Amino acid sequence: MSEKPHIDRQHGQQLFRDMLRIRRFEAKCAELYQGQKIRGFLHLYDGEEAVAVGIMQALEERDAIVATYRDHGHAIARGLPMGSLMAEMFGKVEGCSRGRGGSMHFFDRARRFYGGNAIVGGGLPLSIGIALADKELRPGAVTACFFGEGAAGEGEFHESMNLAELWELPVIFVCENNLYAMGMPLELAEAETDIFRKAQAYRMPSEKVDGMNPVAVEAAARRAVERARGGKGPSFLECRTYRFRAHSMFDAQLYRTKEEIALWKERDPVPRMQAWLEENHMLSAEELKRIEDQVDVEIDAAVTFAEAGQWEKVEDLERFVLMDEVPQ
Amino acid sequence: MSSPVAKPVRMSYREACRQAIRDALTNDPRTFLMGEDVGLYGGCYAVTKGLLDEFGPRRIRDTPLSESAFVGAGIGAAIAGMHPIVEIMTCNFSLLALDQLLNNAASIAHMSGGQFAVPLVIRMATGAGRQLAAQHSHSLEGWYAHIPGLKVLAPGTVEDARHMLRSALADPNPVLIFEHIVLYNVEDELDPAVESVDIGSAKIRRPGRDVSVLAYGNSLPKALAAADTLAKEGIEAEVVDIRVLRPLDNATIFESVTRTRRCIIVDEGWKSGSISAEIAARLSENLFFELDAPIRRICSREVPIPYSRHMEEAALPQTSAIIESARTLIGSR
Amino acid sequence: MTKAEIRQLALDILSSIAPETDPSALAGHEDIREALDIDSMDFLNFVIALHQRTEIEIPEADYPKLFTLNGVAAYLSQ
Amino acid sequence: MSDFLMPSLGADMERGKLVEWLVKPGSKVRKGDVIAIVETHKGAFEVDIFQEGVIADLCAVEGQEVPVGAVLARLAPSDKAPALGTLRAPANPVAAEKAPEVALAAPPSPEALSASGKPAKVAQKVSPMGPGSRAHAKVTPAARRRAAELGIDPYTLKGTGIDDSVTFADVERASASHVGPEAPAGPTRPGRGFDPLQMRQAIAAAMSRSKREIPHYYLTTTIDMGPSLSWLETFNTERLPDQRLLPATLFLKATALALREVPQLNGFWENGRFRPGSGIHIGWAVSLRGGGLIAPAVHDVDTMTLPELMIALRDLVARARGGGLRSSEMTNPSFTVTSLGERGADCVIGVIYPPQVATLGFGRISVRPWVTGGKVTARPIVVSSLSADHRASDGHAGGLFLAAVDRLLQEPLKL
Repeated sequence: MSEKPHIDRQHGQQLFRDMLRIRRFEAKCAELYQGQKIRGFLHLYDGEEAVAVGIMQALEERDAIVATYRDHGHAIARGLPMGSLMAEMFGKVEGCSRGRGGSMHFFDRARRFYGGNAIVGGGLPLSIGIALADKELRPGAVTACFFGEGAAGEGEFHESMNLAELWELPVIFVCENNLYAMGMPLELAEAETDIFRKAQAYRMPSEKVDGMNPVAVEAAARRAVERARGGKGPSFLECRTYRFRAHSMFDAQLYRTKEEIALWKERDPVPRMQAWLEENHMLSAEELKRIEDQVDVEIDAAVTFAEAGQWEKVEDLERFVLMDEVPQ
Repeated sequence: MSSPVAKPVRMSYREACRQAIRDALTNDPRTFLMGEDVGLYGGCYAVTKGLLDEFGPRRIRDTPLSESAFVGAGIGAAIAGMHPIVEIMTCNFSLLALDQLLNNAASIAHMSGGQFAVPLVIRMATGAGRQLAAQHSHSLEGWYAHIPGLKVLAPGTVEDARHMLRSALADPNPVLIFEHIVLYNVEDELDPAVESVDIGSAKIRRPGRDVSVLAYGNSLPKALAAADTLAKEGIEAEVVDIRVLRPLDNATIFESVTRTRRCIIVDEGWKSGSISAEIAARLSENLFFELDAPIRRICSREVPIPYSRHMEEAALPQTSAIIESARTLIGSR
Repeated sequence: MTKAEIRQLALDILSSIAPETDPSALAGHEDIREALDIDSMDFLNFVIALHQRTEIEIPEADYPKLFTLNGVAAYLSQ
Repeated sequence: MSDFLMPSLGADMERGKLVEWLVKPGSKVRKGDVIAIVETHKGAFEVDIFQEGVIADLCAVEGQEVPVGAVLARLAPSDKAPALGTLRAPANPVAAEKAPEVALAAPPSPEALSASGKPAKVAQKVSPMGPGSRAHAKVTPAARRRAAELGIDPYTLKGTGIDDSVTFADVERASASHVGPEAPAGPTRPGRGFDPLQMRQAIAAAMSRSKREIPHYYLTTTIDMGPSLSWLETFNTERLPDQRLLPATLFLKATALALREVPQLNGFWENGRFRPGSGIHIGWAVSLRGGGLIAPAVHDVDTMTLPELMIALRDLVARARGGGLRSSEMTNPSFTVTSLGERGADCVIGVIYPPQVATLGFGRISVRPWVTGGKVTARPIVVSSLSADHRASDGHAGGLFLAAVDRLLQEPLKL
């Protein structure tokens, strides 16, 4: 596998389209949140799309994903139907978690999507166990575990790094380093701001990746997946990225400057990818229009689906607290 | 199978736990045991001694001191198709894994709208009585019984130690089994006819008409001893082994207290906010008009458990307190 | 059995049947049933006890002979 | 300051006698507290107050007759902040003036009276804790519930439970003093296991309720006991005394079989309708030496043989007199039989024990002239008398029932 994967017209357009789907889906979410259709916490992925989209290119159906509370991008890139995601955010029973999870807890058994996990660092031990099970039950399968750089402050992070390497588990740790843990700047939180070096301390193959570039992320992911499938154990990718919007919808962003945001916006992966494709004659104006129209139609359909969804019966409140059987 | 008619076997609680694990590993290739010092060392309380040799390191997996990671790993393995047994050396250390237990094990099924179940069993040692002082003498089963989505078991007999694990593994939900450290050495005859126990119900260990003594774990033998003494005074105490702390078996408990109209709850946890508090509240909610005396609780004194023997004894529920309480509740008749 | 013994036996039995009363105050000719408020069930119990303690047969037809202490003594000492 | 007035406990009450104060000047009272016992021509009532405050002055002395509406006591507002649950502003004086109206609105029901079976004054005397202690006496929840079921005032009982609380068992023991249909007056010598005073009051309550609520009708019939007695004589001759039968067993069995034929007499009148008994459980009236009466049940009499019945009866009578009755025997008779025996009167017209709907009495068996086949002969006869609740049945049913009893007693072999 080369350092830079060959990007053909179709693949390039796909990377662009998936990032655009996430971007516009979330723009719609923000609108619906302000219109009170969506409640609770809403953490947007705006600016970080290249990470989820890049990683997913390297994964197959048999692979597993453990995501964070900022999980819209991971879910869309993984192929969860947008309608089920929007319905989940509306709290409808047609949602991907029957409306019990909301924005932070997307789950999809069929796509091995093991949840948006809303405890920082809480998903890492899960990925260890999933990989452990896969070694027995699905040799060759890989688990991609997403988390932010804030997780590096948690004990679970270190425990999991150690176990993954110790047991040579097929996990790809994807650190989405967007420089702020909520409002806590990286430099104020970590003595070692290169998070990948922490993984190196566990002797894990680790690298820093341009998280604003889906091609670079995909290339790194392919290297890591190859190692994992080959039984060579876990890898660690520190994807440097940035979220353009606030941490959640109720955040005055006192911790960073408008100038800093503007600086990072110059590297916005969506227009950059579009420009790059156009420069290389891989995206015509008609194709762009078609892609944008398709995305808008998909989002409109998702909203319509969510609007038409049903509220789960209150009598079912206590369902799924204890399960009657293990779903197969 | 040397004899067609099996004879009663005498074994210790520890051995019963071990046999249960051995059975589980033999019967289900998806089951493995994971925890600190379960392999080479043979288990902190020697429960898993010999199992590494028998089953190998893939089935008996020693973990580093990373409670959160290996408990979380157990959860991950369970949602991905395995039936793991995770041993947390003692419940005192389970606090390091609370996030995984509450936010993942107990929540994933519901949070995912029923897409995932967590068929995981977590064993841990609990309780005081070995002069291990404050940080190694906690009884935290009552805490965990607070959490919807978990099942919490407290085997108080050799038979339950032998058979609860199988039922727990067959359950699609995360099941926590609290093995009391003082009970490991207790021996008893095992009825070979009993091949399973249900983990849904409490069990009346000794019938009686005058007062219900509800107990579990190491409080159970204390309650039974108290009942023996009380019987000589003409007070027939009914000893109910609660044994399933979540979901509580209201039916058995209510039925007993309805008959005896008096209730003493023995709980090695601290009284404030304890499982005994929960039971007492349920009794007053549901059985108020059946009660013929106030509900009494005998719990650990509200101190970190001290080291010195006499102080530790003073801090823990004792047989004498159960006897005294029963006499008081009965009155002069 | 002497008449005195029989009389004492009868008093003992009556005391257990009607513990609230004081049979020793009974005159020999008094109707036991009236004096001690003895009903037919009590009286039957009285006969049963006399029979069991003395093993003397007491046909029903002879019950009227046992209505006084004197009668009891006379009947059982025959 | 507001006045607490002699309440009107019924439209026909003009005055009441203040029997006892349960408060004294300085006592804090809350809405619902019982503060006095007032006797009227209908009996003694506990009088509760509908305001809270502090008793400033008692304006009537114990034993005084007071007209309705006259001031009994003066009440000052609580000097402290209002107690829990009354966070509203204190009642203004104008509102307080309306107190008598409030009292008027809530006369105690007859059930409330008969449930306790006695005026509360007695309760105060019997209570181990002394006058005014009702609110403080401990009665366990189970005992309260049982007492309510049995119509006993638990505050009159001596407690054996924790802190001398009155327990379920205490109530059950007291329930053994419950009574049957008629209440022969008698001296109150102490009985075993029963407090004669309590028993008398329980009898008073139950019989008062019966006569107040139940429209009785009465039927009697005279029965030739010749066939039954000669069969009995033969039966008993062959047997030792402890295997002999009393005529009572024939009465009971004949009654049970007749109830099968006329089931509307076997059961209860409750909530305005008849509820059939779950079996033929006959209360057997046992008079206690020295006064008082209990009517515990013999269960499923219709299914028992005569010797079984005799054994059950002997056992029941012994335990009734010894105070060892079971609660089920006390609570579920669905019909009551009284037999006066050989020393009683010719006929007994019973009072129904509520909520049962009928009672049957048998008088003394006596030899009387009897006309049969146009000839006068001397025969042992007994008068049987039915008292029945006209709400539940009519005379026709009662007549059929008595005829069945007669018929059955003519064929003792079939009993």
